[in-house]
Amino acid sequence: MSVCQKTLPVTGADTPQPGYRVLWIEDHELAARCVPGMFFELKADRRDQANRLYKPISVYQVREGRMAFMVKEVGEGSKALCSLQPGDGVRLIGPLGNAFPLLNVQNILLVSGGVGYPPLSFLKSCLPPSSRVIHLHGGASAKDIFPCDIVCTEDGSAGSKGRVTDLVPSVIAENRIQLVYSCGPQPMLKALARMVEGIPHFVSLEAYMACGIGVCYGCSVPVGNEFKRVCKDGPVFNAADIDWEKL
Amino acid sequence: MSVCQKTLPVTGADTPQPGYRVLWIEDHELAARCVPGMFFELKADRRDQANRLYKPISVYQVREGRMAFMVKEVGEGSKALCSLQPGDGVRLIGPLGNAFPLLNVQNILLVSGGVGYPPLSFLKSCLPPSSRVIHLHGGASAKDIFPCDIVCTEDGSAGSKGRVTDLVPSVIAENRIQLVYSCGPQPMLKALARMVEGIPHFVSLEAYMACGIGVCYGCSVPVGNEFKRVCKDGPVFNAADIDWEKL
Amino acid sequence: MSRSKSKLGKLDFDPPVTVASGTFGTEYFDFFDQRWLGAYVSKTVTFEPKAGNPVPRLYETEAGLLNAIGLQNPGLKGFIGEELPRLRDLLQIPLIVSFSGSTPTEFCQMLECLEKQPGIAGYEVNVSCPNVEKEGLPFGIDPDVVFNLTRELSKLTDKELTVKLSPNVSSIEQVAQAAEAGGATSLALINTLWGMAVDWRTGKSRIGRKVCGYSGMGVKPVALALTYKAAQAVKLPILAMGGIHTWRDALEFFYAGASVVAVGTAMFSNSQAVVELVQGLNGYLEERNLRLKDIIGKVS
Amino acid sequence: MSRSKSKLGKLDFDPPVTVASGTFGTEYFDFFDQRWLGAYVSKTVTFEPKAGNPVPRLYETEAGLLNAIGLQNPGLKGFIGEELPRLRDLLQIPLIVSFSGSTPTEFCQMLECLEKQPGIAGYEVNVSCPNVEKEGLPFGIDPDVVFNLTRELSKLTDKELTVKLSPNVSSIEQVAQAAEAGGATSLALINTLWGMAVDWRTGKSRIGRKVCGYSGMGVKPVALALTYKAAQAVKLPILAMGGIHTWRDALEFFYAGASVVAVGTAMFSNSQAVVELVQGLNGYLEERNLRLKDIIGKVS
Ligand SMILES: Cc1cc2nc3c(=O)[nH]c(=O)nc-3n(C[C@H](O)[C@H](O)[C@H](O)COP(=O)(O)OP(=O)(O)OC[C@H]3O[C@@H](n4cnc5c(N)ncnc54)[C@H](O)[C@@H]3O)c2cc1C
Ligand SMILES: Cc1cc2nc3c(=O)[nH]c(=O)nc-3n(C[C@H](O)[C@H](O)[C@H](O)COP(=O)(O)OP(=O)(O)OC[C@H]3O[C@@H](n4cnc5c(N)ncnc54)[C@H](O)[C@@H]3O)c2cc1C
Ligand SMILES: Cc1cc2nc3c(=O)[nH]c(=O)nc-3n(C[C@H](O)[C@H](O)[C@H](O)COP(=O)(O)O)c2cc1C
Ligand SMILES: Cc1cc2nc3c(=O)[nH]c(=O)nc-3n(C[C@H](O)[C@H](O)[C@H](O)COP(=O)(O)O)c2cc1C
Ligand code: FES
Ligand code: FES
Repeated sequence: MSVCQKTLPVTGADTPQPGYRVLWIEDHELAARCVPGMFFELKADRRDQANRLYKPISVYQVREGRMAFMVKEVGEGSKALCSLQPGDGVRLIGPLGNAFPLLNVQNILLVSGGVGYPPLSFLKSCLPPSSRVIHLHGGASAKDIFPCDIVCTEDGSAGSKGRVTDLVPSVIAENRIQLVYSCGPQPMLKALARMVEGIPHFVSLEAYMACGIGVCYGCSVPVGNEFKRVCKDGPVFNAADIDWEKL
Repeated sequence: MSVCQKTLPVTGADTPQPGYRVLWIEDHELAARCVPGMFFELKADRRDQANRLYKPISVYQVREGRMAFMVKEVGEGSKALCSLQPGDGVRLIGPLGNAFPLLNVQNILLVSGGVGYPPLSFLKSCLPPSSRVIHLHGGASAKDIFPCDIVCTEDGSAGSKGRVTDLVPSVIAENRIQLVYSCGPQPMLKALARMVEGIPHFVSLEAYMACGIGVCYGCSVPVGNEFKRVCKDGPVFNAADIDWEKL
Repeated sequence: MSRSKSKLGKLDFDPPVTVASGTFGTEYFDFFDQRWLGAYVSKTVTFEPKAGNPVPRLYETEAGLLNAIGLQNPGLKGFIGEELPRLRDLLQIPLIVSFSGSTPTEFCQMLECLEKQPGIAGYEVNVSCPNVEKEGLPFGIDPDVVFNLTRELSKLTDKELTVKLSPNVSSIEQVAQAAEAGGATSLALINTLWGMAVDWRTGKSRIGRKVCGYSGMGVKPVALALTYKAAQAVKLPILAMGGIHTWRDALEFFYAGASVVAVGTAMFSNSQAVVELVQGLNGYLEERNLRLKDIIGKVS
Repeated sequence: MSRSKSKLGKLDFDPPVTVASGTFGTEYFDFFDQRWLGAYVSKTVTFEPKAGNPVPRLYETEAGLLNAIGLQNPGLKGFIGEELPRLRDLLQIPLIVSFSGSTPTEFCQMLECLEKQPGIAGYEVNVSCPNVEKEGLPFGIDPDVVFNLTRELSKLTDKELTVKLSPNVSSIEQVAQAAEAGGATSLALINTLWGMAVDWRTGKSRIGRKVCGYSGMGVKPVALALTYKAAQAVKLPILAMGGIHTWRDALEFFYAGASVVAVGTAMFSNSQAVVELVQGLNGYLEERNLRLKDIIGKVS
């Protein structure tokens, strides 16, 4: 299906934590096409952003023809997005990327770190009610924490102190996890991939992007013996296929 | 006397014509040092201007410890200045440059074009009441016109149609002009210099500036056999000294 | 007749706008009609397939883009087998194939092979990619090598033969003259400048390969200077690129001596860049009652 | 002992920051104390006085500054007679004199003459100004010429001898190695890139001389790449510059291999740039309990 490119107004915006912003955008056709794992290329429709790149942002929620994105302030581009108010314009390209594959299993673990939260949160809302889902989320401190089942922070300001991967082995053991979905910073994903080897594991990768639509090969990651594009071949990959050493 | 470098709030601002803005800044010490011909290097104290040059802007009025600048929107820098509201910050360096020399004569002609208006308007307000002063001002159209004695516009939308220099010969003849001050675009100044040869004529030159304080030699203009800096040796020069051919 | 029609050697261009190799794909035709382009330039193809450079490969600086793609591509066989037929079916505009070899012989073999394929209007010989260790680079900086290579290649084809030059040279004039003497029918410039960025927090290079290629807005003054210098040095028409975002940017290049311009990095920030460029250019020419050829090289 | 203390060949630098030749004057000491600088680099002086280039000489682009000053200066005699005594009186920090000749012999004569003057701590040999037709340019791009020139000059002085390199070369490594082999005690880089801008309304060049020098923010990625390349190619310490505005920019250069950095174009947009740079750098080192030498060249 073809990718859309539009400029739309922000219909709602709030600040769930300092340094984060949730932007709501209404577009029934686009919203209907979003599934968990997909992302959009977004940028603020502002003069000082005219010559700057779009930034990949996951679909965070979809509700009645509206899509939400949760953006963390990191650099130039995300700062501009976070400054948007209702009524301001957003330029977008999407929906982009593949989706988390859904398997018919019972016990599912979601592991997110930092801005890996939004796509897994969306995924959680779409998993069949019959499955038992545990969402483990970690961040640097309490202000990087959003609703989930188990929390940990590096500075101990919320949940248990440490890395999200510290908790994974016991969670897996205690809950007979059959399937893992993950998204977050690469070192976390790398560590996680080692830990859950043997269990089906789908990971959504982050990569710096230029085009977002598969033409520039800038977002490539080592998968098997070749480089695959996160924007077009991903962002979701089977963790077993990724060459974690080269990443 | 040493040059100051400050960030000050805009205390008042208005839009005398679309595309122009008058900014008032209060600083008793600086205001007391301003004489006609001097200028400041100004820039908007805004993040997107951080790495951009200051822009030279003439002192337009001085009143009770406040200085006014009249800025025309031309490019990036002047646009940012024109967007300023009372309370916004301006970064300034100054006062800079020399001054119009005052001669003890009766009949004085001021000729300005475009943004040559502000310094001559300030000069007029400082000339002795005993002198007879005629201020001739020209611009592209009615929206480039400000209070003066004789107006002309290129499109004829205010005053007489044509160039300001078209009117000069008759004004000089009819008023026995003994001294000319001018400021404006270079082609105008060049033509004027030829016309009024023989009459003392002081001209304030415009030049692209980087430092504004005499270190970079970027604003040099051909004067006699050498290049002089508009920012430090000028901006006011004796028209007879300028090598108009090379300019 | 259109005011903005132009020529690049043997190829007519209308509009006088194309895309920078490696920054474009037919995916963009989801966003605008291909006829807004005067020709299509493929991503550079190499003889063998290339996996490309280690990650990360991209970083956006204050004023441009760093990249170290390393010519990831399926190789000549893959290109001819899959990409070329697809492009042939899809394109209604001339196709210029960009290619690069690791030796002069390989360049020649590739051209011979491509000559047998239908649907190719011309070639862009990439002797200037800064992101591959052996390929391209030694060629693009040495006038003698460029002369010899171009001479061999020009014997093998009657189609448009553009040589794409590196800006990272002591004398663009000499390299341009070498390509002209060798029989190139036009020049393309600039490829990316050397670039680098470091994460000041950690001391880590932003790009896996450290030194990489720099493009976009911040390279425009350099690209303009080199376009002007090359245009002064040779009679060949020039396909200019480097930081062109708007029709105003494009006008600067036409005045400096470009016959055709290409949009590269700008596509990534504005997928309508090409359309807006062509519209703006036509508006400018109409308003002033000019033809494009009246302004090419007319900087004063 | 200060964390940020450094060395450029024979000169101690504390802070490890100086100014780019031609962009600075003592006028700036109205705005900050000179001790925020580790040394003062003069504007390039030539043997004969130079009137400089036709106007206009400056233009601010989207991402940097174009200039074609053309080394306007009073000549060696004027410098020694007026400027040098003034600097000697005023400076409490080491003075590095930048100079440029039109022939190797002239370079040597100038150095001999300068050697007799008290108050000079070192020299920056400008072989790289893009804005003069004959001077500098032929020297800076040819490794052999740089080698010979440096060898002659190094015989004439025991003071710090920095050779300032042009970025407009095919191989910065070769030129850097030539200067090292010739006896330079450090390298300075980069001088300005080729640049140009055209007024799209009129087709007029923004700069009288058309092709000119490009500096400022937009050249930073290039300057970083060349600093890194030079640092990999030679053992000499490097005085790096090119688009350094902030302490974060400076850190990138230290990680890439610079021993000292210089602020140039940034002075024009922020007269406190040097002060803020030194403060930021010290803060960074303190917060992480590092010394500058722990990070120089440590990009990973
Ligand atoms: C498929 C996909 C989905 C994504 N979904 C989301 C999402 O839903 N929400 C979201 O917020 N982000 C998401 N991201 C990440 C987001 O795209 C990046 O944060 C954004 O592109 C950063 O752009 P920028 O211009 O703000 O920063 P840039 O200027 O591009 O700088 C970012 C870089 O700077 C460095 N950096 C900047 N600040 C810091 C810091 N404080 N500490 C350490 N390093 C730093 C990092 O190296 C980083 O690579 C997603 C990415 C991908 C690939
Ligand atoms: C001593 C002195 C005093 C000055 N006093 C004043 C003053 O009091 N008020 C004032 O408004 N200005 C004054 N100027 C002029 C002012 O400095 C410039 O207008 C300003 O620097 C422009 O900067 P910018 O960043 O806005 O434009 P830039 O981006 O620097 O571009 C300006 C250049 O773009 C071109 N340009 C831009 N727009 C147009 C256009 N519409 N038509 C044709 N060419 C165009 C011109 O070539 C011009 O040189 C003075 C200049 C000097 C030297
Ligand atoms: C992501 C990316 C990939 C590129 N790939 C190629 C390539 O395969 N072949 C080539 O000749 N040039 C390649 N280039 C260089 C561009 O074609 C162009 O010469 C350069 O980017 C300058 O133009 P711009 O500033 O408009 O992008 C690439 C540039 C970028 C940014
Ligand atoms: C206005 C101006 C004048 C310059 N004059 C000289 C000079 O006289 N000698 C010299 O070696 N470099 C000169 N340069 C180059 C700078 O010293 C420096 O190498 C270059 O600008 C890159 O640094 P920056 O980006 O920090 O300015 C000049 C640069 C500018 C902008
Ligand atoms: S970002 Fe261009 S291919 Fe993925
Ligand atoms: S602007 Fe630098 S000397 Fe005048």
